[in-house]
Amino acid sequence: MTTSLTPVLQVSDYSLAYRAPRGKIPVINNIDLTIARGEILGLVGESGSGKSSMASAIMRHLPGNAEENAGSIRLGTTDLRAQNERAMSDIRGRRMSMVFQDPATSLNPTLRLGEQLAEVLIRHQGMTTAQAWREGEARLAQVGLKTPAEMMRRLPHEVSGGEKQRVVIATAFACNPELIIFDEPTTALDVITARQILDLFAELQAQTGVASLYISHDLALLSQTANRVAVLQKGTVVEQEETVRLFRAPNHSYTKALIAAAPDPDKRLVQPLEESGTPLVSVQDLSVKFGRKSWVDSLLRRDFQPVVGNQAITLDLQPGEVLGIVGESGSGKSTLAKAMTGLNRFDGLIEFDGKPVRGLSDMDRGYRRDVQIIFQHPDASLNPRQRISEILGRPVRLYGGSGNPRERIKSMLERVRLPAHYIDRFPHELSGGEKQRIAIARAFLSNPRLVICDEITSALDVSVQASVIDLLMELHRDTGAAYVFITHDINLVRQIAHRIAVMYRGDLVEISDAERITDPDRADYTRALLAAVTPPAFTHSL
Amino acid sequence: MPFNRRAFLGSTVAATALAAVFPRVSLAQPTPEAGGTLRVAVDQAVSVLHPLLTRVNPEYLTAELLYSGLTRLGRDMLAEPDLALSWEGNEDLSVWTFNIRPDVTFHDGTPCTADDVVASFQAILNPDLSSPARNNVGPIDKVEAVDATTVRFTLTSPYADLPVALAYNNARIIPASVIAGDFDSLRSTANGTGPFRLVSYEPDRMVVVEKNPDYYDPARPYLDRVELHVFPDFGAQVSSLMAGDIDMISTLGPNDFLRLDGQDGIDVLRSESGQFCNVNFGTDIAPFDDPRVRRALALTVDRDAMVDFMTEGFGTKGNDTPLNSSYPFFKPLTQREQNIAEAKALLAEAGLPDGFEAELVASDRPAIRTQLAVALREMAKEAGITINVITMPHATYLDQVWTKGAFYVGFYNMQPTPDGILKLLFTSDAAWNETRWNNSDFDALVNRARSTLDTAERTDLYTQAQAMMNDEVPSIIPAFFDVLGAKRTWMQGYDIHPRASVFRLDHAWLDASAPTKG
Amino acid sequence: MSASYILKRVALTFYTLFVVSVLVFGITQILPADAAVMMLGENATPEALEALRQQMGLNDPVWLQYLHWAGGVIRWDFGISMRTGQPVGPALFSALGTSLTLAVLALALMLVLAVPMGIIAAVRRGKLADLAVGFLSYVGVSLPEFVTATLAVLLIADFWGWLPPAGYIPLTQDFVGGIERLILPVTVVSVMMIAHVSRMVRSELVDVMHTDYVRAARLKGLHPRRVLFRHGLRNALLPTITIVALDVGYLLGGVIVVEEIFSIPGIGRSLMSAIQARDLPVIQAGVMIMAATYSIVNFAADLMYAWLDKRIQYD
Amino acid sequence: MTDFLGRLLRTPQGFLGCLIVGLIFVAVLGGHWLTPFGPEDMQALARYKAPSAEHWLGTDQYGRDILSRLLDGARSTVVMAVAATVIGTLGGAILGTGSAYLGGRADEFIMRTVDAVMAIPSLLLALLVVSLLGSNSANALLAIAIAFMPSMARISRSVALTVRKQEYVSAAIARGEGSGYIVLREMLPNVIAPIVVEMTIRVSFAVMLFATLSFLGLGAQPPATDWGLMVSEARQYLHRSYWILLWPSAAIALTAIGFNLLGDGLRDALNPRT
Repeated sequence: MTTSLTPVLQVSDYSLAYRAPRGKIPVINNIDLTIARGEILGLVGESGSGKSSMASAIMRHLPGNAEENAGSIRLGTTDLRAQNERAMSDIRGRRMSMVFQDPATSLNPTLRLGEQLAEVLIRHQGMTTAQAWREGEARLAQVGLKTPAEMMRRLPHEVSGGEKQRVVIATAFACNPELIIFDEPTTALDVITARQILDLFAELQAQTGVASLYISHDLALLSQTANRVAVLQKGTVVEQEETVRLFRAPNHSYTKALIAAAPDPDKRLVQPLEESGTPLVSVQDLSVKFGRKSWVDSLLRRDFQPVVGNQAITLDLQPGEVLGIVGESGSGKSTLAKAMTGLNRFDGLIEFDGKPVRGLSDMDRGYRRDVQIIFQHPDASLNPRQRISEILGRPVRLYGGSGNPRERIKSMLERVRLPAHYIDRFPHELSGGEKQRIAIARAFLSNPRLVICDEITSALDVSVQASVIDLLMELHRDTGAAYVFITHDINLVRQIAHRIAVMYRGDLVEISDAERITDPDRADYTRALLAAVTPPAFTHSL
Repeated sequence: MPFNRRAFLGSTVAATALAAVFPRVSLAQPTPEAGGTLRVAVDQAVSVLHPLLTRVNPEYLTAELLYSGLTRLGRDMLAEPDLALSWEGNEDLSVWTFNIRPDVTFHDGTPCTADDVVASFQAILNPDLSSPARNNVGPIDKVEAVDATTVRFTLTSPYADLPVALAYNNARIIPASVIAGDFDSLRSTANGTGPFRLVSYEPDRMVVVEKNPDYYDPARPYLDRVELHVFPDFGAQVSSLMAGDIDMISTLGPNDFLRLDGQDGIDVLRSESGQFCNVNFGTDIAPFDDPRVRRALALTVDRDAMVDFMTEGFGTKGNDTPLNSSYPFFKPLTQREQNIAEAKALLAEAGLPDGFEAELVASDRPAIRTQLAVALREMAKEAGITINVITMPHATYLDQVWTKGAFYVGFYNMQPTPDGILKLLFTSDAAWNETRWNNSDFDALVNRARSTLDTAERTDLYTQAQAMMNDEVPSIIPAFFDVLGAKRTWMQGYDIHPRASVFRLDHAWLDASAPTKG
Repeated sequence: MSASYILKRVALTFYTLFVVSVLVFGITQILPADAAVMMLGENATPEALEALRQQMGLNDPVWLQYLHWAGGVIRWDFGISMRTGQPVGPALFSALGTSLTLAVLALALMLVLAVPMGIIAAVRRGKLADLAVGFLSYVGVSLPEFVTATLAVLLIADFWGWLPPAGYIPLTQDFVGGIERLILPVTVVSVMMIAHVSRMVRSELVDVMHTDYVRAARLKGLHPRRVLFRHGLRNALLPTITIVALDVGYLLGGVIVVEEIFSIPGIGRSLMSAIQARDLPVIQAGVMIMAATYSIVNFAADLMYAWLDKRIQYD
Repeated sequence: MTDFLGRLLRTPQGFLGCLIVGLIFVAVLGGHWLTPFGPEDMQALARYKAPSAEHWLGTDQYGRDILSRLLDGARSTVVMAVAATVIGTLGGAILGTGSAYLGGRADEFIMRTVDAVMAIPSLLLALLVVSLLGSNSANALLAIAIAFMPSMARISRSVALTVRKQEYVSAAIARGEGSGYIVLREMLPNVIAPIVVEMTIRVSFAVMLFATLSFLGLGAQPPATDWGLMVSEARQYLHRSYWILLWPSAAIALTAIGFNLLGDGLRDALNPRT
């Protein structure tokens, strides 16, 4: 008998729920999944759709309050649900293994990378430590790490995120398992690194022909990596299809919605900007440096080099313009935003509407009112102990304006498409998307002329993200406020920005018109960045 | 009639000399066996080693082991020979002559002569040293050496008790050379003529002494070694005695006494004493400047209850005078009892019909002071007197309240003589004039008594003095404490001394059953 | 470990001692007691007192007195005890030795018991063992030393007579006797730390066992024992180092009480009698020594932590 | 608030804690009226009585009714402990949050100094302060408050720092709010909760610290009914009648346990951990 007949993984009619103080919470409902050898099944779904629970269920690593139905989970011919813990621990890591979302947290901070790789080989291949370390080096070389021997000896905090994830992958492949579960393996990584990891994955997948369950929230990404895609909505698979077919002719409305929600650079959401002579803001070689010289440095006669957040940034912003800023984490996008809103000290000059601003002291009430910022995490940017009324009441009270405050707040709530009675709620009574709308409302209550959006959609699900963007664009049309839109999602920014600024390690690489970003004469880094971006699904699926 | 007096003195000397050889006249006294290490528990640190500056019992004990005085105090409160073999006073008791033992040597081998005695007393009397003995050794004007073995004391006024006074704990004989030389060396080293020699000295932990082979009495001491272990916690020292870790407890509380009483292998020791805890009035501060107020308060005291509360019954009722039957020349007055009605009447007379409020200060050591204060507080309530008890650390008390305050608790060891205690606390020229009573008639009585030899006459004088105190109440003395101690049965030749600060361990010995024997 | 890190910690330690010295000196200056009276006692004549004050420089301005004293301390001269007239240094350091014996044994006992208790509680979370440990630790942290000590002496020493009730024998002099007398004090003084640390270990371990990397380790199919000890415990114990070091301050406090009750001639008792007798030089030196001990222990702990966990040494 | 209480009572610690602390406060508030005898009335004939129908917990060395003294002492003991903790916490919190808000060198200086003070064991610090001010309950209270301040400053600072980093604070700054509003309305409400937890647990330390001070003769003074003092006074009568010592010791332990439990309960209720 050949394994090719029996699928590597077969989940049939499987349901899962969690017991909670207030009754049962269903997580997965009667799911059927099969993955054959060499096949990649993509599992897509938004947060709370139960995709991670599915992974845990397959790995048989469920919390104590989990309740399963009779459904079966088989790995090859073995019924995983029949295995006891000890038997499972022989299967885990040997016959099936897992790659996690964030390599930073999935590696033990105090153990050498080598040990964390070798321990699997020792456990499952019965190698001696020496053998395991030698084998380990080979594996690290295999995942494209230049200096494997040295890597083995390093501690997690001594290597980059990409390198960490390569080690994790090497560990997953270490025992040539039949099945590997990839749980959003690139989400925590920068665009370019993510691309490299994806390539590595494809390569290893091809070599080993391992069956893969690839969990992601990113349809576009799956459209490239998976052979088949299962769409998961609230614990139910609404559609499961060959990738190409799924994208060409989605049947289920939810699938359609997801595809529609994925940003498409060619669908411009912002109308062209009518040129006005004088810029609203002009930033002139603005730099931000962190840290201060400590007495120890002077004692040891070390010259002290501060951490550079921004290096002499210069850029203009027209009234009503939407400027996108893209770049990896640590490229200084947010630092710039913080500087412009007086959250960071800075050297250099910001000219706002002709008025020079050289430091915090120059940021008068007027400036504060005109320049508003919206943060990435709505649940962190809304004070958990204040009601919406107070949260939104502040700008009103602070910047004045006509009309009864409470009425103004209510009308603003309606403008951000939230029911007026939310005014007396606490943030924790709202969903993520609703919270972000409140944050937006707070920013616009002062009729700002410049709104800085710092990654405001990256914490949201695709569909929510889309609606928030719509709202943002609508407000842009109505108020004519200029935006600085900071994101790492290049597809999105190409949709909504007039111009795009690319930043790298604190430097401003270049600024180009959104339409011209793809031109061949762009800077190398820009081109690298765009190359790394997964083009949206359907352009791919002709 | 000079002859009579001679005879009297002669007889005292004889008697005391005898007493020295047989410390306790008792039949069935087994003969002492030499050897062994005696482990004594003391309740406070031996902070001061300097024999002229010691202040508390453990220090007195240490000094007694290492040094000798001219005389020492018998359990009968009479003077016994120590370095002085015999003594004699002149007609009017203003000049005394002491004959020193020949060929006594200090621990370092140098001989101890009259010169050392003279030097020692000059040191004691030197105000710069501020030795407690200075106020207690009697009205000495000058000390001189008649010859190598004879010392003559010339007094400023006649003083019958000199031989006893010279037995005072601080009146120790030290080498003239040390006094002239490095006097402070006595703070950390010792060189005396005592029965034991210093081995090691750790103030907060233990003091170790060993037998002095050249002691003037070839028979004693019997012990090879004595260790003083410092136990700040009473419970601990009692437990250790029961566990056999120590052989003797120098000072014991009533409750621990009850706990040890009847335990096999343990003898509890008890002796009636003139030790008392009192409530002092600043007789120069209102309202206590009015004798009626003082007497009123005295009348609120239920003395039987006091004896219970303070001593658990191991004591005797006090009559607001510092003397009791354990002192010589004592004759009891009619006992004052609680009488609230009379107290109230007196207060009314004194213009305080609704009583008054006062703050009673008690130092935190020993705890008995607070107990007295708290008990008095409750008793005084009945007469409408509100007392707020203020407890403070002993050091602060000495610094701020003692001899200055208006209303505070005192605590005193029994003194060797009635004169001793009266001159220490209550006469106008008292060393520690706590009450500022300053009653000249009273002073006169005490002074006459100290120059009188005739027992009956003296007794009469002291009784008058007592009556005066009992009437004016410069201080409430509600109860006297028995002194309590305990020892293992294997320790012998020791009994507790009414004075509480005298130990005579050179007579103590361990029988074969003692763990440290051999 | 970076040189600058060590340098920073050393400097910090010295700064600590400086602050403590100022504090202690300040307090002792205001103490309501006349040093001269303390030394000469109630019988002193005014002249004698004044002479002594002059000689002791008690009439100098405070800052000058501080400089004299601090200078002395730096030259390892802690002055003369007012109570005993002995030099303070030697006496206190021998006392410190005694206390350290007590403290070190207590620490050892604590580690031997607390860590396993914590582990068991964490592993059998919610089970009987966990509840038992939890209960014990609650009782443990809620009993003041003097109560535990009294009960211990009452039962173990007096009632059953298993151990000597009090006293101290240097281990060098009589090892068995010394240990016998140390068992009770050591146990009493370590009870509260055992309770505290076992709880810490438990909660730390519980947290660590919920981290991604432990989950990852499990999903690698590693043996549960390896997951617990190699991946979990190691990281759980790191913070415990700091906690234990901080508890040393508490331990030193407990030593004061225990030494008083068990009549152990340690630094705690020297301090108590010094405080009661207003023996300023001893108080000053004693507090300095205790603070020094504490900061040295914490210094060592920080270095150890930095050495074990390479991440945190640049903070 | 109600749902918070619900969560608190659902945790076993929270439930027990509330129960015990509740009982204690009944004693604190009503103790005065509940006492069957005057806490200081001496009965020369009823000394060292074992627990009986008349004297439920027996009588002490002066024939005073122990139950009455316990009830009466609840007020002084517990209120003192709570007060000391609150004062210490407030002092520490102000120091810590202030330091965190100032940041930079000022913060460094303050915190280093606080660390330095922490090098003196809190019991010892309390001892020094008491012997400095004179030994009575009021000073003991102050001493403990002072002894608590450094560690509370440390804790509240770290809490304040985490809050300071929150984006809603950044938002307020960017909005141009005054520091007054930021500290009081944005930061404080979020800082308080964890500090309250710590405070509750510290009350139990305070109770024990008080007891220990009294035991060493530096806390409350006779004839006060402070529990710690009762224990230390009772020690010398231990072998005559152990219950004089037993009851107050038990009371101290129970109180400490109660506040410990309550504190842990609050912590779990405030941030429910997995």
